[in-house]
Amino acid sequence: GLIATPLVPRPTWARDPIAADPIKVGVIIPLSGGAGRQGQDVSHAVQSMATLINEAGGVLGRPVEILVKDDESTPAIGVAKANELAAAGVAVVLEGWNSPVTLAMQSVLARAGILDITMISKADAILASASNPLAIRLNSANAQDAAIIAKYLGSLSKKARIVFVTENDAYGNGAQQGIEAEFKKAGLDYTIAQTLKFPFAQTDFRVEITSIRDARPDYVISINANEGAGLPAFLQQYAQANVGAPVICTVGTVSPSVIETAGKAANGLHSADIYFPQTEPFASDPENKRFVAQMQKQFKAEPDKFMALGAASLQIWAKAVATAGSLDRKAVAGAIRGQEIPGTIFGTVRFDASGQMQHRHFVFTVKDGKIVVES
Amino acid sequence: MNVAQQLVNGIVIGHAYALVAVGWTLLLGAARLVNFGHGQMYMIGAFVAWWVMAATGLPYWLAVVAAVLLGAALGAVMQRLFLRLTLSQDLVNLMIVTLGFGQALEGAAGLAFGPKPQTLASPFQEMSVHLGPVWFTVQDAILVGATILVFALLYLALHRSWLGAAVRMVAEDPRLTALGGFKVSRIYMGIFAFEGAAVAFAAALVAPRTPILTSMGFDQVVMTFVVVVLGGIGSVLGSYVAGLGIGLFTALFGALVSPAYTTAAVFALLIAAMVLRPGQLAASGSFAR
Amino acid sequence: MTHPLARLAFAGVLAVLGFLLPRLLGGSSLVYDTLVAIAIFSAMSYGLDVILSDLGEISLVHTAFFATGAYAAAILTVTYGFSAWTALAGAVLAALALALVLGVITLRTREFAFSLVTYAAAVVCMNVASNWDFLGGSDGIVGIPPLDLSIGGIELTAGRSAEFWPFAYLLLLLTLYVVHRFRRSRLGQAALMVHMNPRLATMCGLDGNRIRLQVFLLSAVISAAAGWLYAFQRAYVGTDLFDTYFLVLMLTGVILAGRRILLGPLLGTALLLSQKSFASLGAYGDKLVLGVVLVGVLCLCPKGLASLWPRRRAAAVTDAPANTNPANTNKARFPSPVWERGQG
Amino acid sequence: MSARLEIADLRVAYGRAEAVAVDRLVVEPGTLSGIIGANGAGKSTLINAVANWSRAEPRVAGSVRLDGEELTGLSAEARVARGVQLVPEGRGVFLGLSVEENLTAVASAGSGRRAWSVADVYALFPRLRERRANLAGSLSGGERQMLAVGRALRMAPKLLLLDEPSIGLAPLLVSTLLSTIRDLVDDGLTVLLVEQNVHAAAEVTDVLHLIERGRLVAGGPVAVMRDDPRIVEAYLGANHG
Amino acid sequence: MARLSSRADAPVLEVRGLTVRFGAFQALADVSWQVSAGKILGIIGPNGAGKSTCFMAATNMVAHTGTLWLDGEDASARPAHDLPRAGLRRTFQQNAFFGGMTVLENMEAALLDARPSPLAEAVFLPWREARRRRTIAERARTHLLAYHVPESTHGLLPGELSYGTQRMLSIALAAAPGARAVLLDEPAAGLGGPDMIALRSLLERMRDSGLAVVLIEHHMDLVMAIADEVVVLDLGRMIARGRPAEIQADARVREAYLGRAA
Ligand SMILES: Nc1ncnc2c1ncn2[C@@H]1O[C@H](COP(=O)(O)OP(=O)(O)OP(=O)(O)O)[C@@H](O)[C@H]1O
Ligand SMILES: Nc1ncnc2c1ncn2[C@@H]1O[C@H](COP(=O)(O)OP(=O)(O)OP(=O)(O)O)[C@@H](O)[C@H]1O
Ligand SMILES: [Mg+2]
Ligand SMILES: [Mg+2]
Repeated sequence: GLIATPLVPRPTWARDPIAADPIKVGVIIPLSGGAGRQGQDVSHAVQSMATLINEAGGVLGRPVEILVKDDESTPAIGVAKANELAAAGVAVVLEGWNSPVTLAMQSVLARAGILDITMISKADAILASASNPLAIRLNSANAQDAAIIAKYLGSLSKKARIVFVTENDAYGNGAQQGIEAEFKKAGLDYTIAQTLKFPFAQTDFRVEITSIRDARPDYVISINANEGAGLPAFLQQYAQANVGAPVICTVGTVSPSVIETAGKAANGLHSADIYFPQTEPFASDPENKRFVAQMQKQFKAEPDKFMALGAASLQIWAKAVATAGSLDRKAVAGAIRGQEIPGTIFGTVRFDASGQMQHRHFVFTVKDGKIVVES
Repeated sequence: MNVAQQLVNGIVIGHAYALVAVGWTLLLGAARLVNFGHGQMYMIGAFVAWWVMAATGLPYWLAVVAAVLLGAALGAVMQRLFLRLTLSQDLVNLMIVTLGFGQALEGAAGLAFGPKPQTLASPFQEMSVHLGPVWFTVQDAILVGATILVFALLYLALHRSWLGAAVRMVAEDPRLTALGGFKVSRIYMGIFAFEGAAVAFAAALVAPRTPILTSMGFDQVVMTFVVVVLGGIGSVLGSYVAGLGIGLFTALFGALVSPAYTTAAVFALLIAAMVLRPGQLAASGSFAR
Repeated sequence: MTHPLARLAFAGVLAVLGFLLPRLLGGSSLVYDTLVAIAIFSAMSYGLDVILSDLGEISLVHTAFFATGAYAAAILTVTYGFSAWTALAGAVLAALALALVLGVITLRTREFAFSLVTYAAAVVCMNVASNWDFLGGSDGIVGIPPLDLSIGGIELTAGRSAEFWPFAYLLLLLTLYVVHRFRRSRLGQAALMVHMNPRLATMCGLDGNRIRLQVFLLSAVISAAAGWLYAFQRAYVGTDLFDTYFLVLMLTGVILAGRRILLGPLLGTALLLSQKSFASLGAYGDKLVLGVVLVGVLCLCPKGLASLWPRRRAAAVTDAPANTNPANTNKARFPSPVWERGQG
Repeated sequence: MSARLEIADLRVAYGRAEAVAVDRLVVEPGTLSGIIGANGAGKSTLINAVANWSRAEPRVAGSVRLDGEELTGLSAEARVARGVQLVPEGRGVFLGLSVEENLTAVASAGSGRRAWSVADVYALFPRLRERRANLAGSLSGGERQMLAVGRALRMAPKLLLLDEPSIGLAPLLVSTLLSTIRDLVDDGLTVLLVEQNVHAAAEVTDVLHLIERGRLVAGGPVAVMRDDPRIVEAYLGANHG
Repeated sequence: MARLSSRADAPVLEVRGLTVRFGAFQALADVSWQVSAGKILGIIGPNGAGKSTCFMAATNMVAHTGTLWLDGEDASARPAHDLPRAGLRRTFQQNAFFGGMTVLENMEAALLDARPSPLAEAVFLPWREARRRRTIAERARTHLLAYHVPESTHGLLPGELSYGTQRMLSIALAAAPGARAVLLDEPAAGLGGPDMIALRSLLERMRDSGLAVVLIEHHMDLVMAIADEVVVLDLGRMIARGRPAEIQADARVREAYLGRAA
């Protein structure tokens, strides 16, 4: 009996393809769980950008329709959602908050012949994977990030005791290695007083903070991408323990939501990032201004870096389609990888041959709960 | 290494583990129920306290009371739902039903509170005490005091009154207990409500330290699991000692080796303990002994 | 339908219909994707089913066997360039080795102590996987090639879901067959005996520990085979394979329809995954529904949904040993005295 | 004055199978009534139904009155509080509690009834005093049986239901136990006793009921029943062999 | 009545110097007995005398000292699960079954000489497995009927049986074909009237079919009627041993155990 039971209704997408006039764009990102809040923000940003694109006449004369799916930060679900979107006939999938989810979806999308643009996930393997020879990623890579941290520290002092507080996974360990390599390259004579590794999900850092106090560092480098809980918790507990040494957070980990959750404990930290809506060169950029205004209008929100990456990925894809003159995966990827694309909310952007977008980093500090860009 | 400070850390962490575990310990000992929904109940406790403060502006301590009351109510709901399975001691199904209960709680909390991280703001979390080389927050001190109090009260209740024997009787044979003139469902009701109230109380005291998320359930209480088992299943005193021990282990292992592997080390320790004395751990409730 | 040949014919027809199912459902790629996932994940669940239904224990370490199969496939094909067949052999051997070690350690305990210690084992396994570079660390292993099982001149390859279907379906059928035969074999009978009354089983000449270990090994192999195919289907393995997601899926699949029903886990898994694919209410809604369904099913009909069907026969296996029998209840409740554990 | 126990139209079924159908059974205060019958006749089912207690989940219909008060609908513990005390077949003690704890851990008896003290129980079964600190789980079969009866007496029953209390007891103890029960009855306790050992039962009971396939087929003063051919042939005869 | 066990027919089962301690408590001290094929040995004694413990020790299910001889071979070191294969089977004082299996399945499970196919055969030679299964079911059925477990109960779970039928079932399980020595722990407990008669004839049949039977019982009529030899335990020690008539006449036994009932 079971197999004969028609559990599955006739799917709606099996309708006549002629009716599908809009171009479907898939977005896969966590909408629930620890990263759910940021994921929702990103999906809003993509939608704002779709509105802007459609108002300007769409892509190849057709409107863009956004289909958002929740990967629940779980690769297996991400894969299922990628399959759903493939079946729905999307032209491109914009995805990725967690690297494992991106890595799992890549091959499925590639086999289905669908262009796959990674918005945020950072793992190096994403661009190196044989599963997806046409990989494209917008968020900055660890290597790019390391240089700016080293440069910034170098500008502060040439000799210092450093403590690393590093999440113990591929991202964290890779980032620390990168930073240490940059120190060497820049000839900085730093003592790594201690490296404290912790599991990603950790939220109680009193043991680490005690060790930090003991080590009497001049600077503490935090490599903690757990924006939802871990990083704000660390900042709060660190502030409370009165350790004193300034905290430098790795690039892109301090989103406005972290500052909001950490409250006044975030004051005084240093970090760097690639996008600030109200700072030059973005503040006066007409594309960015349109985007910020649209976000304000549609979602009453000020975009952060993640949202900008989400919106930009749609925008860049749209421009590449226009350049390529078709939706063909290879052609569109060819119009992005190794190319320069002007007129995005990041200004004119350049992709290297591996599909990685190049960024300019800005160092900032937090004062009174506000981001103050330093350089 | 600042030994004194790490010991203080260990003591605080350990008491948090013990307090989070106490309800589960009793539940496991008395109803032989492994509550996989414990983490989600912790999460609900924290969120209820937060919501009371955020929505009504009541002070922290009233929010704690509210969380405890709701926790007890949640426990009571569990008892109603699980009564039949508990009476027939269908242990496999019981374990899985708690898993489902936890999922339902997490789903409901997600729908109600959304994915945004929140902060349960206790005024005592802001107050620090610096004593020579060591420091801790007033919240920490309250946590330790409250834990000792809860354990002492439970210990007395189980050892100095008929409750202890009643709990061991339902643990062994709920049906036969009825012939001793006890209303079994009421004893269960007390145990489940205690579990709910205790974990909510623990959440309200422990959660101010970190941001809270509706998805945090299992991560936050994973160590509790070890405490409950290592303490000797169902043993109140045992779980206090185990909690404290694991807390100290966490602090010292974190300071001397690496916090990254603390969880794995503790679980490996657990496996070793179970392999070395499986009979002990499988033992039925050792209340009053 | 008592004649064995008639039953065989019925099973055959069912098998053929099952194979044609995706086409009957429209043959779209989403249907194929969902059905492939159902086939693989229910094969995985059967590994746990054997432990849960026949041995009466809840193993929480079964994700590790699933992961072992997948990791073995990934490492052997990506790192060492072996064929998929070799990878299958490797997956089975690796799972056997792991199950042997874990079994010797964990099977000394029973009931919830067993569940707790297997959970601990799963945590340790996951930690090892995410910290060991050989296993790809926390990023996992990418670039698993498409499945290629060609023998000699016969080309057997699969990349996309529709191509995977025959393989996944065959794996499922094989699993079903093995589980079915297992339940009729000496080992299957012994497993039930050891589960229901260890002391009496000893007096029927069974070495409880050995039987439990053998069943554990069998179940590990089943889950590992599913993991092996999953690795090729997803082309990526990572530490998420140890996640509670798979664990909950397995447990729910097994429990939902009822224990010791051959098609139970398949039905349960199919129900769950179809809901997720075709009637999802969002992550939170799905969790709520799953939880409510689990609680509802187990509290209202503890023997699973299938118990709502007219009863097949008296021997529906419950876990609680028939409680009218005091001797049996003792066994379920008490620290086993020395003599219950035997002396070997 | 009403009877201590009055059963009317009692029907008990497991699933679809009816195990007991008793139209009327009366137990007068201060008497010792015995129920005898073959294996599977429904003796246990019947007296369990009086206490509304079972390990299985039988369906029970009909009326059970204690001193004229209708008990139908009351839970087992409510009946215990009113003085109906059952010592179930097989096992009536908590193996995980010590002997002494088994005796002390009972809810306080209803008002107006004299409960046995622990010392009274020890006086009745000296063997238990010797093993007072042991877990009941380590007792021999017979010792457990003594403990179960002692435990029941601690609850000050008005009506004591004993399901084969002599199972597993040594002959000496069987006669001790039965004569003790007789003494208790002479002191005013009312007892309904299920007993396979018809020989022994006939020595102490006032009234005997014979149950066959769930129905009471004969009943009356023990002197009369002793000569009932159905009983002589099937029960008393056997023990002479 | 049969002869006393003579030196001529070698004992099937023999225990020498069984001693068991539970912590400081000596439950059994230096107990020896033996039983030959076609004989019934009765073990009697007050409650807590150590009779059941004696069975536990004789089946290597509890730590003990002393030796166990099966068919003249030293079996003391063999693990408990090895003994049934050598023909030593037992029942438990409290009924023990495979609670979730039907009565028939219980019996099938207890058949040691006819067991289901090994896994490999079940997988690769399913038809042979099916044939075997039919044979096993048939044998189980016949065996149950021979032990007074009526056909109507074969499809029930053991928990659904009345106590008396449960006892018969547990005897049937222990006396499955292949058994040479059967240890019965109070088989008559809870039996009465016609069932007692049935049990007695059953025991006699077991004896006549060549089984060596060891019987723990409190029903003196039964023991005295059918035992060839009786061992009396008290406080863990063997206080008497002999033919039923001798035992009944023994003053110490009367005092310790039989009381006026004798
Ligand atoms: N849990 C149960 N489920 C189904 N049937 C049952 C159950 N318990 C008892 N029965 C049936 O009810 C009938 C009466 O059983 P009961 O135990 O009352 O007999 P009894 O007279 O006490 O016998 P015994 O002297 O052997 O204890 C029997 O036919 C038995 O098979
Ligand atoms: N596991 C144990 N730990 C401690 N004492 C035990 C244990 N098992 C049995 N005993 C004690 O050993 C003694 C002998 O027990 P055993 O069960 O052999 O008695 P028995 O002769 O079979 O009595 P009965 O006729 O009442 O069944 C008893 O006093 C009992 O309390
Ligand atoms: Mg009965
Ligand atoms: Mg005994």
